[in-house]
Amino acid sequence: MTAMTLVEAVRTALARAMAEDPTVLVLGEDVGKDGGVFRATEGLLERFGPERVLDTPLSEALFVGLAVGLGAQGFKPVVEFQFDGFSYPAIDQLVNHAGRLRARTRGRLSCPMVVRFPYGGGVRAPEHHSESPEAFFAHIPGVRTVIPSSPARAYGLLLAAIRDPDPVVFLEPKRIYRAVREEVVDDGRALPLDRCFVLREGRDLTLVAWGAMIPVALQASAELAKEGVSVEVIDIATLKPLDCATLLDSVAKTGRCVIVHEAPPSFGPGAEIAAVLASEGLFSLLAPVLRVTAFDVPTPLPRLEELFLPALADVLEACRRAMAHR
Amino acid sequence: MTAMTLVEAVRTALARAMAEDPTVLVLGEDVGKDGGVFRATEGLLERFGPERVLDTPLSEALFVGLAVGLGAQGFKPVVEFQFDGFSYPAIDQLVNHAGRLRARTRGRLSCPMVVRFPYGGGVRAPEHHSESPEAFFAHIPGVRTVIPSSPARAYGLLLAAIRDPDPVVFLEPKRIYRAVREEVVDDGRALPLDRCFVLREGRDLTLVAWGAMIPVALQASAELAKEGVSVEVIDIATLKPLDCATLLDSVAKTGRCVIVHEAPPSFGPGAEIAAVLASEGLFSLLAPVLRVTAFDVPTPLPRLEELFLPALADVLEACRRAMAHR
Amino acid sequence: MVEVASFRIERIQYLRADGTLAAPLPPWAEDGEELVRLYRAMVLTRAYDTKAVNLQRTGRLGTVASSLGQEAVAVGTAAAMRPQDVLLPSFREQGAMLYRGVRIEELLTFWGGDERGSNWSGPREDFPVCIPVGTHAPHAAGVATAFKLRREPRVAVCMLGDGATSKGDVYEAWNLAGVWRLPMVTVVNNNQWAISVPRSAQTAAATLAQKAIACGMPGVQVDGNDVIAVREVVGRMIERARAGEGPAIVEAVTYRLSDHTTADDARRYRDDAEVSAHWKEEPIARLRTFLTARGLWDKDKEEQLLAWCAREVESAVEAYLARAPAPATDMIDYVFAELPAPMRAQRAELVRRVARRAEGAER
Amino acid sequence: MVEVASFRIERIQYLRADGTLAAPLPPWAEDGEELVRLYRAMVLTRAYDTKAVNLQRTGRLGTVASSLGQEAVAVGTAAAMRPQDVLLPSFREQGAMLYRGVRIEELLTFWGGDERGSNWSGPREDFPVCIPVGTHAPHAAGVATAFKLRREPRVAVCMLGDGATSKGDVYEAWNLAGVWRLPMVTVVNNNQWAISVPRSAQTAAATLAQKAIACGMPGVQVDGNDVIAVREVVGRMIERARAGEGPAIVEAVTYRLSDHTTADDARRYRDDAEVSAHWKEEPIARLRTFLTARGLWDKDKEEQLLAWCAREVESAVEAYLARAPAPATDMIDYVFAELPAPMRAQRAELVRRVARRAEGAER
Ligand SMILES: Cc1ncc(C[n+]2csc(CCOP(=O)(O)OP(=O)(O)O)c2C)c(N)n1
Ligand SMILES: Cc1ncc(C[n+]2csc(CCOP(=O)(O)OP(=O)(O)O)c2C)c(N)n1
Ligand SMILES: [Mg+2]
Ligand SMILES: [Mg+2]
Repeated sequence: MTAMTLVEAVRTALARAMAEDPTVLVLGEDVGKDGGVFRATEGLLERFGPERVLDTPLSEALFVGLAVGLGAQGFKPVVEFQFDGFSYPAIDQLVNHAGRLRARTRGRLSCPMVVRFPYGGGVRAPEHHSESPEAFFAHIPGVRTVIPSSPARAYGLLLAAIRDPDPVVFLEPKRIYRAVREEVVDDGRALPLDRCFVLREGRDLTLVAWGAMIPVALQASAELAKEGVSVEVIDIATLKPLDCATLLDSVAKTGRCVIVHEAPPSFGPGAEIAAVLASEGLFSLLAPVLRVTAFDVPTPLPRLEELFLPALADVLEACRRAMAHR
Repeated sequence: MTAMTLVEAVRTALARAMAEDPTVLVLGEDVGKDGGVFRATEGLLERFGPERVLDTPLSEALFVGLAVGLGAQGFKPVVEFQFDGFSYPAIDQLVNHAGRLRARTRGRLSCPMVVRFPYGGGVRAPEHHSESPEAFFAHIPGVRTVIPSSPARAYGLLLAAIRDPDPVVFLEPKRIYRAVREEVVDDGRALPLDRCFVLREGRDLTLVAWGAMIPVALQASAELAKEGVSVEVIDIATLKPLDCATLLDSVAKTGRCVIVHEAPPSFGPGAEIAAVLASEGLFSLLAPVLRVTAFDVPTPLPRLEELFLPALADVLEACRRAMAHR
Repeated sequence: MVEVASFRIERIQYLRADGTLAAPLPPWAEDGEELVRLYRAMVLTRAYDTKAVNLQRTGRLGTVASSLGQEAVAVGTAAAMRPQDVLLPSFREQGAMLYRGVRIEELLTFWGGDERGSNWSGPREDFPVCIPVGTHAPHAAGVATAFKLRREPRVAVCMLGDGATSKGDVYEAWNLAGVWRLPMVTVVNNNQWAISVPRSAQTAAATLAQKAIACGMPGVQVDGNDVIAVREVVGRMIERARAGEGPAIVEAVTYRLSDHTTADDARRYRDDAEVSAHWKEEPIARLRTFLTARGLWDKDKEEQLLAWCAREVESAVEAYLARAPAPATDMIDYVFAELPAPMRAQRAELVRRVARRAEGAER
Repeated sequence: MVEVASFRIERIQYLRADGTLAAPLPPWAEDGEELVRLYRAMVLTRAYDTKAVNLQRTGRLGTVASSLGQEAVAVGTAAAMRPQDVLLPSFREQGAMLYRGVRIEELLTFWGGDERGSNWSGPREDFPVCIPVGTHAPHAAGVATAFKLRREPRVAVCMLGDGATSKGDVYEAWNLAGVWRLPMVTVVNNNQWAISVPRSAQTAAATLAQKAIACGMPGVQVDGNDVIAVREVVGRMIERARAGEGPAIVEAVTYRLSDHTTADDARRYRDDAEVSAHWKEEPIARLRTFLTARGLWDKDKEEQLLAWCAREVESAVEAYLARAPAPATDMIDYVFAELPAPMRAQRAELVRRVARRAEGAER
């Protein structure tokens, strides 16, 4: 049992997966000697050698396709895209190949893989280094989208993603890569995919978030507790396929839901959650389903970024607005 | 005034735009002599010459970037992607450049362009030729997503898209390219962007659709009228930015909403519409907001495609289910 | 000013268009049976293509891309491969797929719009047809990386067209193959057209083979209507790759005698005269002339072969047409190894949709 | 076997690392003032870079990418351009941007995290810094297409790194430039590293210049630490393109003496010894030696120049730091030419968010 940051937990899970399964490979830009720009793969080259940890040329359009070939041949490639803003070339291969190789060949071939990358804002990084593109990935059939929000969940979910026989996109909230340390037991125990986690139970309002918005959500729930509002905090964890049952159960109890995410709102990830409530949870709803998000504009450079991203004050405001409906 | 098919209306709008504005260019694969695989650009090469109608090499990752350069230099490129399934490489440049050149330079440079392509299923085409990727495009900041559903709207909206000073993704429902003829006046009158069209007024239920699902929605409304149900049919037309006001007004009146689209449901285009209702229209809702869509799986080959796509029976079923809530 | 690098591109031909020899045959081609095998495979491919186009025209098959006139590229390539190699074909390489053991019935099933066609009994590790142009080049790089990492003497063979050489992902795959010295051979089936775009509008490069120079690997041009040259040169490059000497590109120069697909009308953009001229170079007649001159072939054999091909194709068509449709739920059940719990509701909805439509149809 | 094409790649150098001449100077370089101008520009670039790194270290600037040791590539390229040409820089070409008239204050504003920095007063048609590697090559092709269609004697100059040459979109843009004969010159700033990935792991191609062969255009290698060679060869290619003779690639071989960016620690992956060795080849000392030998430069001039650079940079820093922040609503107001009606609500929410946060801060 060691106190780890989220990025250390990622690294620990990678090492564990590589140690237990010789078919697991790590690929990407600067994942070798450099250990990845965030050091998520630090030490892996030394430990597993250059045939398990492969620095690629600078060719993002290639990565997922390369993984399709490797996956079809029985490897489990874990591909790192360096930043969110450089992940878009992945979409073509994910939609057209990774997500359908199994279906297309009726099971003859498949391509397990994990596509991981740091995402999200709040680190005052240059352009294209602070994006939240999860909605693009979550709309792709045949592909899972998973986002951890704590060291322990990073460890458990990444292990699960690597062991899963199908493609998983794994987004790591870079803003909290090193924000906190948490005890993580490196026992090889995976967490379940396709399930949301209820981090805190509550009666009055369901606060839904993921990634770096989870600490904000937890803080909000603590604040609201002082006002006598009992908030249930749900970490989505697996965005797609979405665990609607947990969400609906929660809202059936609370009657109110506020969704927090860093991505722009329109056709964004929160829309699906709201849509599920509007169809299957409508009659539990006492208050409008509110989304606290960024805006439908390109992520601004750091000077204005803080106002682009949702923060505690905005979450509190939305929760109070929801609570105004009795 | 001529009776035109939708694809003829597209062609007529292209010709009109090219005639009235010498900076309008048409680019893409096989748009020249061949006139485009659907003949949307037929005759343009002969009329406007090879400096206005340019056959490109087979390089989709290039197209939008090429248009960014042309747009920044004062041209208005209209780029054709041959099919929906080959449009994904556009996303990188749309997100990272086209949608932000103006914002990034605070107005110094901009890049008007139209990215058009045939989309959707129902024509028994080979793999990758029957996809509905509109949600990917609609999530991109700084970019409009527009979808016509009739010859007249194709004409008016495409003209508007070309005249618009910012990037527009224009998806053309190939299934109804030649389904009907409609009188279209080639008078250069554009239709407004950023506005939904109420095609049919109704009191009991709002049926929302776009593209090739509009004829299905209209048919459903006719069927339901026979059952005494008064259906308001809304053609979304501009998916992003979404005209929430028209939607909310309608649902304020009807209290019920069914959304029909060909794309997979999860994190799909219908989610945003449902989400808007769940937040701003909640207290008008008498019934769950239902989505009638494809499934979260890759578009199957033609033999199973019909069951993948929503059809009249499914729309009717959903509408009746919504009407069961009084 | 110092010269720091220099390169040359060669073109290889054995069999001239008139069926005479341009160069001494490679040793393997002295075996008459081997040549006859290539010939038969090309003729079968043409018979299949002809039938497929026909089935499409009569509404019993979806859009198909004929390989008329290009049979030597597909057959020569497949013949150069070993069974343990992996083929990654584009949508026009049925000749190679058939040669490697995919059955005609399976091809028809796929092009008839049924995924079961790609779950073939033959070369289980071969990739399915790739329809988005060139997107399978990265897969080939991945397969080749797997071989290299496992130290298996196997080669990934990627087939793509002249148009595909303009694609960035193809270039990225080639560049990786070069720098990782992957056992990956790409056969560029240069049929001179990408739908309506002629080779000359695709790139200013004098040859497509020279694209290899950008990626630090050998590039060779062969007469793609000469099945002996294709088999020989592709084979040489495959064995070189197998020996750990890295990837290569073979540009096979041929000509698309057919429309692009059954959805295309090539007369819109190219002259009949051009097509007729190229009929004089097509690979089957050329090899037949040669075989006949060598005493390896005659009219009788030709008739027997054509009859055999017709039977093969016909019985495959029958089997294809007779096959019961797949259950609709297959579209969901094969997406993931196991149905994710959140998708159960969708599966149930699909089952209801099937029932609903059936009901609707009854009424 | 016939040879169907052959190619050679040359490398050009005028000024050796020790400041002596390797070849007779091109005519323009006989003009001492011109050489001094290049020298001054390189020194100013280095002064700017040094300051920028410093500002970052002290928390007054965001991540920046120094061009230490690569100044000749940027300055030589910009000097070879005409004002009406359009520069499309990567994130490490501040030397070229400054030379073309972007102000230091504007650069700082951008790297300080404020979009107003890219709305510069100087070369209004030049593109902003491109951070996603190589994605501006397609833009350059677009700009060049615009020039060609309007028959303007202008050239689009794209600058990118060795790592960028592995990108498919770069290749696609080059291939298009080749076949459309676009007035587009790409300067590959080969500083031998892409973060931690050395040039040798980027591609098996012996030179990066030879990537041009794949696209049917000339490729030349120059000593990128020799500003005379860069200015001369890039200039030749630009004028060639201007004259309608099509695109070219110039590979400028230099070395990244600094960390990749201020967020990087290069000692993790490369030897100090390698870096020290390359310090002997850096472009500024080399030209200074040459100028001094020619009697064009001396200690006094050097001191004056350094003092001037310091003042330029300092006053720019002051202006940068003093600038009032932009209103938050700028993030919405500049996205579209006109705010779309459906976005008014979001703008209002942003205004409320600003107020809410201010409130929160007060409490
Ligand atoms: C990525 C992509 N873009 C466009 C298409 C549409 N399309 C199908 S085949 C083709 C031309 C392909 O030309 P080439 O690579 O020469 O192969 P050929 O058809 O000649 O065998 C095009 C543009 C596609 N299938 N994939
Ligand atoms: C598309 C993309 N992928 C990854 C990155 C992260 N990144 C920034 S610079 C860089 C290396 C670039 O190397 P090179 O092209 O040689 O330019 P240099 O930094 O050496 O000037 C990488 C991988 C990026 N900016 N863009
Ligand atoms: Mg071709
Ligand atoms: Mg570099």
